[in-house]
Amino acid sequence: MTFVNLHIYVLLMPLLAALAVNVAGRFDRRWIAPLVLGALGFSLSGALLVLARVVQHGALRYTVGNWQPPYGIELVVDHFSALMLVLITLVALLASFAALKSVEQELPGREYLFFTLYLILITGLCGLVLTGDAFNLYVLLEITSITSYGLIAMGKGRAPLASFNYIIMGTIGACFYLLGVGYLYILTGTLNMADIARLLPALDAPFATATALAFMLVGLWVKMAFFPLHGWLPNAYCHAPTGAAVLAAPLMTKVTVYLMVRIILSMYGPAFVFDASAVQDGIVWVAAIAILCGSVMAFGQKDLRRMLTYIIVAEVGYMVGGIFLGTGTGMTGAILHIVNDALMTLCLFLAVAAIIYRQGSVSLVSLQGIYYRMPVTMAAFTLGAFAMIGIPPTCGFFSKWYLLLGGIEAGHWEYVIALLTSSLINAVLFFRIIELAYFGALADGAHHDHAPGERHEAPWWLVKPLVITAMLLIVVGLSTGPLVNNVIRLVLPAGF
Amino acid sequence: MDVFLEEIVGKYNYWAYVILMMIGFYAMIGKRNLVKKLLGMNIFQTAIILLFVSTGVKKGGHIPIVDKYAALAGNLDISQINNPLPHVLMLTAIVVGVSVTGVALAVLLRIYREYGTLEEDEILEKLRR
Amino acid sequence: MKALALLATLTVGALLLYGTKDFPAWGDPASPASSHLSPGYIEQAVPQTHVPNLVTAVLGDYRGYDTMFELIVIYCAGMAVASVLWRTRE
Amino acid sequence: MKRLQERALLRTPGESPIIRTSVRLMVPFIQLFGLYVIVHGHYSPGGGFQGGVILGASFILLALAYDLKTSLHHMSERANAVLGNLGAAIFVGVGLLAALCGGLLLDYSALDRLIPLGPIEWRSFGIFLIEVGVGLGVMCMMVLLYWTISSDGALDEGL
Repeated sequence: MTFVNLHIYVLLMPLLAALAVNVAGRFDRRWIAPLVLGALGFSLSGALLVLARVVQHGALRYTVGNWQPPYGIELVVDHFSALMLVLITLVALLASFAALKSVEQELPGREYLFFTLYLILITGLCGLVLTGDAFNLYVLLEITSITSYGLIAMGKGRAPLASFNYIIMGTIGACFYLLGVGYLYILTGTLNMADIARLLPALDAPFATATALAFMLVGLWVKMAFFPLHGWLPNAYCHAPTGAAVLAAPLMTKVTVYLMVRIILSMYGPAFVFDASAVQDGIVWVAAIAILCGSVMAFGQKDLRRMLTYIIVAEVGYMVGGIFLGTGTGMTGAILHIVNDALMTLCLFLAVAAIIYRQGSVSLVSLQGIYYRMPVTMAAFTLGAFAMIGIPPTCGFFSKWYLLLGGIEAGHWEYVIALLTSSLINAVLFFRIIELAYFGALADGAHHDHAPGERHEAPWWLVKPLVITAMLLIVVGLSTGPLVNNVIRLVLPAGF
Repeated sequence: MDVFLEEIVGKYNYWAYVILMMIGFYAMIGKRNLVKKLLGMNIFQTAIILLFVSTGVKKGGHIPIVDKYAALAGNLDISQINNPLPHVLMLTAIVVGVSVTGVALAVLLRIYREYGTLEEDEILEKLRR
Repeated sequence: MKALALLATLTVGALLLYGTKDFPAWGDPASPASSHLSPGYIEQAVPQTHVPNLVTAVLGDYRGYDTMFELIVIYCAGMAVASVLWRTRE
Repeated sequence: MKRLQERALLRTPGESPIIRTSVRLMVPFIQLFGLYVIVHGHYSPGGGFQGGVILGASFILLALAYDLKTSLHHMSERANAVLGNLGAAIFVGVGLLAALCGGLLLDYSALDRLIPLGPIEWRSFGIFLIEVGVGLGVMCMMVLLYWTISSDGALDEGL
């Protein structure tokens, strides 16, 4: 097996497994679990090898079909995409344990369809982080969108309506992105990102390049649910089947943020994007408002899962703001936060999945005294909550620290204040839940017949990945130094 | 004024597509009927497809299917053959459009099964109750 | 709501038209789109792939990676429609 | 009067001997044309997507003129699943095979090491192979989309 094609195998293994699941799982659902776990396990180990090779030997440019890059499609395996590849496969593997169990409960008889879409979604996400071609990016964006439309619409009750809203908003986003690519194609005649980056500085077309950038960014903002365009996200992730939410919530928005960084760094170059300081300041302001609004709206929710979706909106504000600070520290913080936030969100959503598996609801009322029923789940949930608030030594602290430093360095105090306020609101939010979960049963006498001491954990399929994720939060937090020095620093262009 | 008119005449294709796009975009965000939203989405996508295909046109050019032996001998008149790349890209975009429309129709059927209507206001009314 | 939608539509349209200011005229054979990659495809596709239909050559070979995911897109659509609509049959 | 209305409502739109006979006559030719469009994509406008849609249309036409059962009789749900997956698997498989043979992904000329046809001929033939895969996949998915949406997911009645 040659190592040149390793990332291709990482990318295509879930796809092949999806086809196999669709055929084999249709006749016997016992095939599904080994196929899903085997493919994702292979992909994770392959992705780790890819990352190790990139750290050792530097970035790799791969030409599909052995054509010269501007003619053929180019894949870029650099530090950032290798890191994202590991992140995606890791999150997907951990989430798939929970998905396998909860789908069995929620969607009996349709598991093979669910996992076909699930695995193709993972392929799409992996493809997105690898691609170096602007149009290919659009196709993959649509793959991830269509699979998630399907996954979300499989839920009960309001899910189809939420999914339809997502379809309309997602298509607007994708079409705006495609329009931006079209404008760039008319101007430069090429679709390869590196080629566009080479041709853009020499181009005498300031209006059209700016328009193209604006449309691409707005398109991606719709997809990542950046504040004024976030309307579709809470409903979609809240009504989706639990198994789908566990995968989509940690990954979709973060991969879209990755794409934005990719466009800024390797297509336009920071010099062009951060040139108009008024626009840049405006975006940081919007990000600050996004953080505050997300947190405040999370405060008003009565359902844990819905609350978490608003926290995702706030987290997107963190990352977009960090990127548009335009400083090296801010960008480092934002990239680190992509990794950390994916893990934190995964941890919280896995806990939600475990609770839903046992009691079918995560409304705040139903969480009373849950510490006594599901101690391990709630311990992991507490750790995830600490990371979300930003308490050291969990990983959430470190990326917030970088973002704060970046904000102070760039003199964007509104961003710094928003960050601190949001951390405070998060603290109140999560301590309210922890208090309810721990002391709720003692205060409420009516529940005594349903003895609070009776332990009733979710099956290990749900609990073990959760515990591993909670451990990872601390491990990643403690290894922030090597991660930043060996991987993230090398993502940023020289002199940034 | 003359400059403006010249601008329109020289690039009338872009103006036409932008107007089509605006129609589609307005239907997507302004209409309250879900099927109309879906139709607006199709108009929007078609406008983008037209925009792309128009970039491949050369005045006086013909379709990008060439004579194999002339091409092998290297005597092709490049200015007479349209650019094949936008056609390829738009084939992909058309397929994507069909797929999204299919999924959206399926989701609409589910919504209809659930609420018995496709008017957004009526659905929201039912949800509130 | 309608006014807001109209405003957004007009903004988008104005921005798009503003961007066309820098574009080459329609059908210009010297435009970047017709002069950067397209001559390469037109000249090289037949000697390199022996396919006289250039669209097929570019679709199947030069941009085969796109086409692969295009097929996956429509495959996903079929599966998504089935998963959304099929009633559970035990 | 009421009886007439009821009868009109009960009748499916295609229930007319003219339509049924002409559809029965046309379907084989439509399918042949679909195959031609797939296979002749190298030399004329056409290819996997277009041909696949035409092939799918022939089954949809059957469902329109008769009913869904007739269409399902000509292509069963199981055959649809197998062929659709096979189409996707052909494309991905050819691409991966090229990678496993020592080339890069979708580098059909690397398949020359399996069967020596010459690298350029292999590129032409590789395009043909993937077009067949695309045709199969698109045909099945179009039919599946029509079946599912027209019958609201029940796959038994409908138009």
